[in-house]
Amino acid sequence: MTKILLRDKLDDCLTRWHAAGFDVVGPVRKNNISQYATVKKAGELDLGIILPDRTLKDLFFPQTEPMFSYRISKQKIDTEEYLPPGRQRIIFGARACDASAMAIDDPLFGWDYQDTYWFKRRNETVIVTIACTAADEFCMCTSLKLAPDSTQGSDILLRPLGDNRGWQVEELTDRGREAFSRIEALLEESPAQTAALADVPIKFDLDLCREWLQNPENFESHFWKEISMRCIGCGTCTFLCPTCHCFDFQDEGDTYTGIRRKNWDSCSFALFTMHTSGRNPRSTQSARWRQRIMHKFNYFPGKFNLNSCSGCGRCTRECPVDMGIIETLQEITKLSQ
Amino acid sequence: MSIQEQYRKKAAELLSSGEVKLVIGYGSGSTPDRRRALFARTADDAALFHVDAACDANLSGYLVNEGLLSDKKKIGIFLKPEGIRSVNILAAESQLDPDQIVILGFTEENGTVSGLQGTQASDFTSLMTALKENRTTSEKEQALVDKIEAMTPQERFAFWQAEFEKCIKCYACRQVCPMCYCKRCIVDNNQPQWVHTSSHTLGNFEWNLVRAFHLSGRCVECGGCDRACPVNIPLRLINRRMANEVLDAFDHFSGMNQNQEPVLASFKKDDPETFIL
Amino acid sequence: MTDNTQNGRQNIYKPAIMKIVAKRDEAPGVKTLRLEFQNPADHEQFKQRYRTGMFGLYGIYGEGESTFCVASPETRNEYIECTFRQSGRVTAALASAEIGDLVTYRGPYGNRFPIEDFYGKNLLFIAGGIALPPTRSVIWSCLDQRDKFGKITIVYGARTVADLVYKHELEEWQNRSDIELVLTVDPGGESPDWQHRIGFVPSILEQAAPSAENCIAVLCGPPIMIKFTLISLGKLGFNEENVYTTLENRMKCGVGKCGRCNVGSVYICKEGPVFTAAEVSRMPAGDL
Amino acid sequence: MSKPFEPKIVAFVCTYCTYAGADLAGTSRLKYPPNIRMVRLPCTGRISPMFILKALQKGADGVLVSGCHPGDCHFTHGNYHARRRWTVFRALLNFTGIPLERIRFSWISAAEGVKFAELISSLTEDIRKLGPFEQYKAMIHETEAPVSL
Repeated sequence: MTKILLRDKLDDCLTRWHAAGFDVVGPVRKNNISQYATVKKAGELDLGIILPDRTLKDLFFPQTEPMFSYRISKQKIDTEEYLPPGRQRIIFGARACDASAMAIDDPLFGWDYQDTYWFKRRNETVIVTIACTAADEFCMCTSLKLAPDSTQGSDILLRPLGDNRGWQVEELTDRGREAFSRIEALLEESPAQTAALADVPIKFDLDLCREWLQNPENFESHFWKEISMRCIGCGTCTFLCPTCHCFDFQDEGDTYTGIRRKNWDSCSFALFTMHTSGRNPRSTQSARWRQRIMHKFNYFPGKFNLNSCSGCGRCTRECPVDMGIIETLQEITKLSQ
Repeated sequence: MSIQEQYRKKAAELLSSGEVKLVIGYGSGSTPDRRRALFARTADDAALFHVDAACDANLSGYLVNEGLLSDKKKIGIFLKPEGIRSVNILAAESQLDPDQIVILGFTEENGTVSGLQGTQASDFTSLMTALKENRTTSEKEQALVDKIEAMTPQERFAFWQAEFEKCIKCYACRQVCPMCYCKRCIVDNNQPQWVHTSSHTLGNFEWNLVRAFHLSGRCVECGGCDRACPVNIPLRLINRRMANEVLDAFDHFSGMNQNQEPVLASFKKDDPETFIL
Repeated sequence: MTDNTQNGRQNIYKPAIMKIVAKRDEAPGVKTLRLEFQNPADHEQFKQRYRTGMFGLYGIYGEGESTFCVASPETRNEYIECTFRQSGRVTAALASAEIGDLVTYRGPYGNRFPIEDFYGKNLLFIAGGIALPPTRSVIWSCLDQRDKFGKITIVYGARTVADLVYKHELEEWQNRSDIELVLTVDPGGESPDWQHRIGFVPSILEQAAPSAENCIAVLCGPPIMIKFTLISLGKLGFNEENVYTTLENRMKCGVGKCGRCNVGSVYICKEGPVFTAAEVSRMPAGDL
Repeated sequence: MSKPFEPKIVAFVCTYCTYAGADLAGTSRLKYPPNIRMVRLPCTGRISPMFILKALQKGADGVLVSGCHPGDCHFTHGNYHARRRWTVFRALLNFTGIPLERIRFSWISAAEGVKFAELISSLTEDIRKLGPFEQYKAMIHETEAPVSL
């Protein structure tokens, strides 16, 4: 016997969660794009989307956010902090790759210094993941040793039932249990047959790739130039990556009043590392692509014991010139065989 | 022999004879319906080229990659008419020497591709004239432009606000555009910071206006920005509207030939000025 | 709240406010500001945490933040001195700020020179141009406890005589009998009354030929100077483990999050900016 | 009671003509509304569309760009270039929904003090009628607001 959440009870769940003070966020298709957005009714959710165009990162680390405002007078500077509003949120219908990505970035944002903006939102959010029963040709979670039903980063995992009536509930964390206790009465206890998970073939050999990347000889390999010739240096892959976390600070305003903002930035941009003197440590696009791959699959795992990639495949899916992690790691796998 | 085979052979000849050092064309992509840029350096590589309806990218932007043409050697490139127009503009703006470019031209209509006669940008003058005369790139697109123009200013503003709100400032539109070759884009200049770099709606609005303005009279409507946009902003509509404007006001059709004066760097004494008080 | 890992701040991106109490022109386009904390708690945190070698992010609201070293030594932590060349938006704003104006400061961040490990050893300081400030912080830290070290040699070079920074301190060091100061300017950069050496730092260093025996070298300068000076130090018999240098990259956060100072597996802002030459040689040269 | 709406209008003007025209209006004791903030530039050819965007970004309700009549440019043809630029930029603003009543262009010579005063009066009146540029101001306001996410 397992706990079951029926699809037709979803509206009631939302009502109870709203009543308990939770905002409910889920995959929504609107204005020609799909993303995780706040919903009032279950009908607004589009749970059939294989993977939203935009990532879960948006909800914890938005593309631009004001950090604080300043007001300068002759003798003092007044500042006001803009911390995220203290609202409890339930993300209903996250994908396992997106949820994993949040857990991947936790150590980075908490490495000695805690990023207030990230952790405040992390601590106020319950992630309810729905295991995938469908995947497209760019999905690659299995290649990253994750799966359509990975639990990393999730508070609740829902497994779709074979008859599509609802989901089998797996409570993973106390935060998840607490949120689901609010809808306890709406859950059923019954035997259930879960639907088959999406079949995501393994696309490259991660261990071989890591080994190849760790070999200092390969750092200057001609491979990097060849593989990145097409790269146009836009930020699509980084901005649509759930784990890419690089950012920039920008002051907006005038001499006396204004706001300091935290904005996404991308290692693909030439200006990212450019010194004021004009010197640029990563002056070519191939060096920048190498950095992206090295950082994700060599440096980051070396530091935090996690790959900075959860296999969502958006980098390849959305790349304007059809590049991406899949192709690069496939080529590296070939090189190291 | 199909166009694809003819062109593979042609590219292989160019490479094996040493006439060009490189041919930029289309290879197979990560899915059957995708084509991606392929850089062929040997005759063998040329066998991997595709020429079909899925070849949608305007590859001319790669020509201005730093140092690619600095050795004065020639480069072959697969281009559709829009791409040839881009090469003309790049030549007119002194970004490249058109004599270094060997064009493998082709055109696509209703899913079938056909070859274009000529190898130099200057060989396509009559094609350009014909394009200007029958400017009917897409009636569907013009219909959308007309629909927006029929709105009230408030509705138009709201329409674009909703679109630009989605922008994430990844600059894919800029990076993919052959006309956006500036080493440092205006939005990357911070002394002064003319437009916001943050991607809030205002910053996005400003960025998209600046981009569209800088492409006015230069855009060849290849649609690259529109296809590149990961958040599906209909950028082609703005570009289309601006192309209409320069055509109507100044009889300017961008990329006609390599000596064409940039529309905003030239003038006529009798240019229209009905709006000036 | 005084959580040490957070630098005493709940929001790690929020800077402290400091007042400019002195301003000095060092060389064309190069200025030194002396700053004092406005909030005693911020000052207390700084005193507890600051060790020579660490850096900070100095800024002006409305313009942004810019990273430079703390040029004053840990033995003089009542204030912060920073020396910078005016080159971008933030440094332009800092350069035009007047005494009494308020600026922002975040830090101190990064690692430190292990000065206790230098006790009892001879010290060789080598700096080029605007890279004297980070070296100067170590120099004063050592001079303020002079008896703990052996012979101290300073080799300092700049493009021209005008480009030498801290001219008043150079004079002071020149007159001290417990320091050997070797000054040089690049050929063509000398003035008619220039009494010191002419030549590039690496070759002048080889001429001065300080002994590598029981000696620690601290080397700061532009990348090209570092590259050739390391070769010269090798010729003089210095072991890479005994050569310290500082790396600089563009930084925004200073705390290992924003990603831009990452070289190889190292975040310069957290694991640097102080490295031994041995550590630097293990980094991917192509990204330095 | 709230104060009646007073539009903020930024004028980018050429120093050789419109600015002198404004001077003439002043010395002739012609009256015109104080809603205008003038920015003097060496030529209309120097007036970048960026200026217009910046004015809007800083909360202007209207923008005026004004320079020498065609043929009168101090630099021989700066205003011809400007004219093309505005034609194009105006079309872009129109297409993106920025009401053209708010963005005006004029030729005013050093001798046309009266024209200057009249134009400023009618422009101010027009924009007063239109009211504040709420749609743009809402976007500006959003950038100044605390996070909602």
